[in-house]
Amino acid sequence: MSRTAVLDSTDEAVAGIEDGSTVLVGGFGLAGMPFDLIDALIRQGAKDLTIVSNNAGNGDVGLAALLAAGRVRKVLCSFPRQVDSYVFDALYREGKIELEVVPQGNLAERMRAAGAGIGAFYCPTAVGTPLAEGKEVRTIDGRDYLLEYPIKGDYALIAAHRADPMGNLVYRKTARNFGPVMATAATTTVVQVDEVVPLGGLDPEAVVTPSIYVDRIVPVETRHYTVQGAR
Amino acid sequence: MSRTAVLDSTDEAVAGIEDGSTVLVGGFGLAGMPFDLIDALIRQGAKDLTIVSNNAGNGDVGLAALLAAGRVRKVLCSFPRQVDSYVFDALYREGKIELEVVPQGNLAERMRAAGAGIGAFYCPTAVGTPLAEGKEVRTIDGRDYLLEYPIKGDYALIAAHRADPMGNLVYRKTARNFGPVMATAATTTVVQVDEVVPLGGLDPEAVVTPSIYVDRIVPVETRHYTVQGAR
Amino acid sequence: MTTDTTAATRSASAGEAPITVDHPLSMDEVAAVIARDIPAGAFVNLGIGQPTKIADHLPEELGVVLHTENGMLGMGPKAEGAQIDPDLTNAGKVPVTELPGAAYFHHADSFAMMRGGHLDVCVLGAYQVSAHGDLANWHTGKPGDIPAVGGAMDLAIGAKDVYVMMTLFTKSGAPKLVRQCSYPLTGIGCVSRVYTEVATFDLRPHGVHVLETYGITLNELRSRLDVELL
Amino acid sequence: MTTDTTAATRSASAGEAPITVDHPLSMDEVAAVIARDIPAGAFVNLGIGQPTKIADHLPEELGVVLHTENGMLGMGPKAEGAQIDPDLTNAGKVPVTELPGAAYFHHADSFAMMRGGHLDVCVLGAYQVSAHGDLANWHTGKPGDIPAVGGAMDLAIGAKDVYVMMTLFTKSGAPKLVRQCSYPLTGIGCVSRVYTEVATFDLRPHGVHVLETYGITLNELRSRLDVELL
Repeated sequence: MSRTAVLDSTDEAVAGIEDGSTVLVGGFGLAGMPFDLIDALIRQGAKDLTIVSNNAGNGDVGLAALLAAGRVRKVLCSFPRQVDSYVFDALYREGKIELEVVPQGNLAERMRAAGAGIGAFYCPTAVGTPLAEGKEVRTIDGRDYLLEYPIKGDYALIAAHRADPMGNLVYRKTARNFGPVMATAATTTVVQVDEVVPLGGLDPEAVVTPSIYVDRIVPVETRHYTVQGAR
Repeated sequence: MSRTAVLDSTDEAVAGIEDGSTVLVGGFGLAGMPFDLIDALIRQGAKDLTIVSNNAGNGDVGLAALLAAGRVRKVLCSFPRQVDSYVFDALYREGKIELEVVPQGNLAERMRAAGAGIGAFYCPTAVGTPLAEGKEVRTIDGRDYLLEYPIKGDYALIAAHRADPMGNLVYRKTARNFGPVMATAATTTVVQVDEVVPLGGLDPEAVVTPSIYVDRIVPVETRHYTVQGAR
Repeated sequence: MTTDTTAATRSASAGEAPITVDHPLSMDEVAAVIARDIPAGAFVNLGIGQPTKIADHLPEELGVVLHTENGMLGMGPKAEGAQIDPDLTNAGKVPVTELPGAAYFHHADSFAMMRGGHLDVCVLGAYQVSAHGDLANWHTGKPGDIPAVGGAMDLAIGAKDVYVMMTLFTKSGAPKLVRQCSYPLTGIGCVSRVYTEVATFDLRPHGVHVLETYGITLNELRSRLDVELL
Repeated sequence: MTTDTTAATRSASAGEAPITVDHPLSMDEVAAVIARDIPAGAFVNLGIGQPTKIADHLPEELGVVLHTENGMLGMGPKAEGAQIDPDLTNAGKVPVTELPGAAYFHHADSFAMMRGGHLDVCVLGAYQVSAHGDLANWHTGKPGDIPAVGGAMDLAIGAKDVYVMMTLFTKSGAPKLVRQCSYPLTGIGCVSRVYTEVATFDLRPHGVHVLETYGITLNELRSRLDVELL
């Protein structure tokens, strides 16, 4: 028996998330967004959250709904501004939410560093740009790099396709995106899945997130989103 | 048509490897060792090589045979000394080969950094040990780290299980080991495979090394090794 | 994989004449010009928006493999009707399809691929490009505008060749190929080529080379741009 | 996943009495003692050599998942006969088997797992351990000896708890639990527990605590070791 908990409800899955937590939220736009977990987090009530996610919400659902509920103090993301990011846009213009824009590759690599025990790394992205301000520069072999630090989460909320009862995960197509990286970077990783298959039901060669990174699993009925803007 | 070359012979696969090249050689002990490519490299004749590999050869085959042929100037590895590493041991004691011992995780992560465009990274391994000598130390959040630089190869010689004609790869069990990392870290990646399957024959969700990292593929008859010491 | 460096552009290898037309190109025609210059077998990222049109001009037999930053190689055309799968989109969140030989990977692996210099070409839009290859395409810098960078800075420094696809002038007629960018930078010295509706420019260490013009003379170009043209 | 921290050792949670026997333990018995202290559901790396024996004492229902540095979680027992597959070995290159729920990954991912602090326990052999948890287990430091570190330094700094399994004295009777290591170090302040044939030690910030003794008195231990025992 592995100690990964397979739970019946999303409410159990998000239990214990404290006010002020840093929460890594999977998804690239709507693909891979853990809608059911976010809805449960809204019911759960944790506030003053720092959210790390690629975007800052679309339409009125998922992350956008969490923002609209006033639970988020700060967003670290690469791309807040989208055609349907009106919830974030309004909060930002009213000064009700902090924003840190992080290049997408840095967002991913900084979370990987947190999961991999790397203390910091020199990265070629953003050299000479406004996003380099305040960062240490070092020239290595004639090329300039910026020093980047890990981004660690208290919790990760992600969506995967299938899990086995130990917590091994596989994803579907480009909905994989940030899930596997966030799973490694958080103290507690919570995963909504389309299906829990029996032990032995996943090919060990094709497991994307090994069980060691997964704490709580909850199967959800359907992934009730379509393409962006269509819901 | 992808530009990955699917070749008929291992001799074509190792053509052009220059004297003085740095060659990343896959395998952990015998598992994943590209024996056929190494045999071809011995026939090809390149000398004064720097070899990056986890071990420094076992018995008289593979890497050990390349060493015995006098082609290797220097070895970077984590674990040269084994029960059957007598070829390396003798060369080393005679002062005929240079050795740089690198912790296994650093070997992997430094090659990953080379493949990922990371200029250098701060790593917790080896702090306070003799292998920290000469390395920059930095304290981050109260913990000490050493600065580690990328290891880049001119060539990688690795073994995989199956390839498609574009160069996508899958591996078998723990023979995967260093192959996927080395494929990203070399200018030219050469792969011996058990089988080339038709295009579409690999599950896109289960590809381990995407085609972009692969330059030359050659199918080999059988993997003619058994367990360590048994050949 | 490595692309065929002996044929830097397909037009050269195939012996096609450069496009020299007497009218400015539509952006779709610009897309075709760029497609013509992408080498066979290249691994290419087309960013979001306008440059994604280039894919329509890449014949299948060319074997160009498209990368999308959200974790895929071997991206196919836009999905239509029943093909639409919310789990399969491009970087612009548009539903796309999968070609045989595709591979999926997570975001850290996808950006390692970019930033490690493995992509042959990426094509991006721009607000401005400087004569020495600086790129400004992520932020207007206007007060009140919400900054959003996405993968632009990673692509700018990662691909072996960064092409820009843009109109040469703003709606008010100001040139976008400039001596120094006034917009916030995305990357420095990273652009190698600029494709516009009136000309294609090669940014070389010693200056800006005009490769082709469309409905404009070189003298006219010189008079409207504040950069030295070779 | 997280292990049950309310039951730091299974002996405590199951109410078993500590082993207190009147003879020094065999190394196989030491392995059993360590196995007893591994929490249910833990992710564990058993290094190479002696500590791999611990696996034989872990009941299946405990749900301990074994990690091997060469790229696997869910490693099963040693392979025998027809099970032997040269593509499936442990870190000691010994053929092993695969359990249901296993996963394979490459070396960078395997060491990211270690170094990121995700393993609950690793058990290593040692030449020496110091009272403040310094570990020496990779190199004798003798002239002419070929250094070989493998994954020892990564494991030493990576696992949440590092246990050492060793004899307490060398063949010539010199203690291996020491004030300061004289052998080249593998890691500093990283060992939390030392299991030997005559006693089990808990290395705490304020000193070395003796948890159990086997065929030796505390006074005898004190007289043979140059470290203060609590």
